[in-house]
Amino acid sequence: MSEKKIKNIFVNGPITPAFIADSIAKHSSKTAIGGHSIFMGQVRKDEIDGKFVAAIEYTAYEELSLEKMHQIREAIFEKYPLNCMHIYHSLGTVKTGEICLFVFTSSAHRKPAISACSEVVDRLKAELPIWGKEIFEDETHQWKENI
Amino acid sequence: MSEKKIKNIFVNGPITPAFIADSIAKHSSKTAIGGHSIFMGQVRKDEIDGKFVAAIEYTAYEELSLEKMHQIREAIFEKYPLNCMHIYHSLGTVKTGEICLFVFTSSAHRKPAISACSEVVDRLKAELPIWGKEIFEDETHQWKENI
Amino acid sequence: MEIEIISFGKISELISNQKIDFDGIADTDNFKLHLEHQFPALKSMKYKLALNKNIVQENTQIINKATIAIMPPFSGG
Amino acid sequence: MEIEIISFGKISELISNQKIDFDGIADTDNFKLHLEHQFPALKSMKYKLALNKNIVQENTQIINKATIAIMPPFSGG
Repeated sequence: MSEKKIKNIFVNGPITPAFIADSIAKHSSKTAIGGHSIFMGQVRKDEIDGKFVAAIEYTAYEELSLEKMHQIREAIFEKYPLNCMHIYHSLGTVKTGEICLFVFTSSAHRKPAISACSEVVDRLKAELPIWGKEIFEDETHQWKENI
Repeated sequence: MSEKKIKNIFVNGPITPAFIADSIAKHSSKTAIGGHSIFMGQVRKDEIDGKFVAAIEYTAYEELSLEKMHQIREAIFEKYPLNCMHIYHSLGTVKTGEICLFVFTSSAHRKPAISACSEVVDRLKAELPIWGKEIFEDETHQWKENI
Repeated sequence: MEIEIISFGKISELISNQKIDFDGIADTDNFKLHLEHQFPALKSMKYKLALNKNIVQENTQIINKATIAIMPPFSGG
Repeated sequence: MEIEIISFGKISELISNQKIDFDGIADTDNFKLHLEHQFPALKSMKYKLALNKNIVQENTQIINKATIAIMPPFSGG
């Protein structure tokens, strides 16, 4: 385990466009950066057996998630020449159309930022113990499964 | 040539985080979207022969750029199942740390949005007649070349 | 031997968080047998264990006061 | 024959936008020869032409009142 401090990635409820704008704006003083790549996950209004998803309620094994995320972060920084990496995931209820995941990578040239962003999203979905419960409009639910 | 109307992509000066936030927020009503991919180009404070870049001044062959962009847009929509694609490029002066390019793609699942975004950025840089003049702090300049 | 069980996602609806006290459970393979015996519905579900915050990849010895998490497939993002 | 010349980027510092009037320039290859004769610095520069907003990929006939853009390598983004 590295000595670096483990960062929190969890936010309660949806990630707002204003939060994302603020995060982008903070990088204007980092003038070595030439390219930013962002991925955002948004809750879809999926139809399942005639019922529509109204929200997803996220829970996580938080400590294990943060440790895993820390390992992924270190591996990605080792692999790509990045200037920055920021990751946020919602806990609790996120309604359809709202944002539940925000991954933001930056580098001097575009390719490392783009590749790193995509790889972080893949690894996060596969490796972080987070669960989404799809709440339907009639308040029944089913547990989401990543394909 | 398709019948679809040719969209403008050019904005005067930098693309602001508030503009980007607004663009993101507009997608909350598009509840078929599950993933958004964004690329942003930011002006680097490069050092060349001891002088620092203070800004890039962009000019374009606008009509040809918009026609090319239209062709790229159609090809990308043909290739990937996208819900949305938005592209903005600055003209005029963009200072170091400010954003000069904003590419935003959305799809039901993440992979098409991510691949399309990356491909649009590559094609835009290679195919659009746009030129960047790097203005140094002492007001001398050199013409940028994409590597 | 005391084991703390925590469960997540779909499995949290089947098995609630609890402390159990039993002997003869030496390792995680053993624990799974015990668990599936007590909760037969688990047999048809996919799940992973984490022992003291380490995801169990192969059979691992369980020591006293362990925390074992029972985790269905992840669905974050 | 009247041709409108527009230039961009680094080349705009060498050749200003202008209308020229001359005969004997039947196609884009011919135009390039004429241009590089008039502006020898062009010979060592990379550039593309666009004839009436179409990027010239191969030698193309020039008709009267054409607009020809002289474009150095692109550097947008």
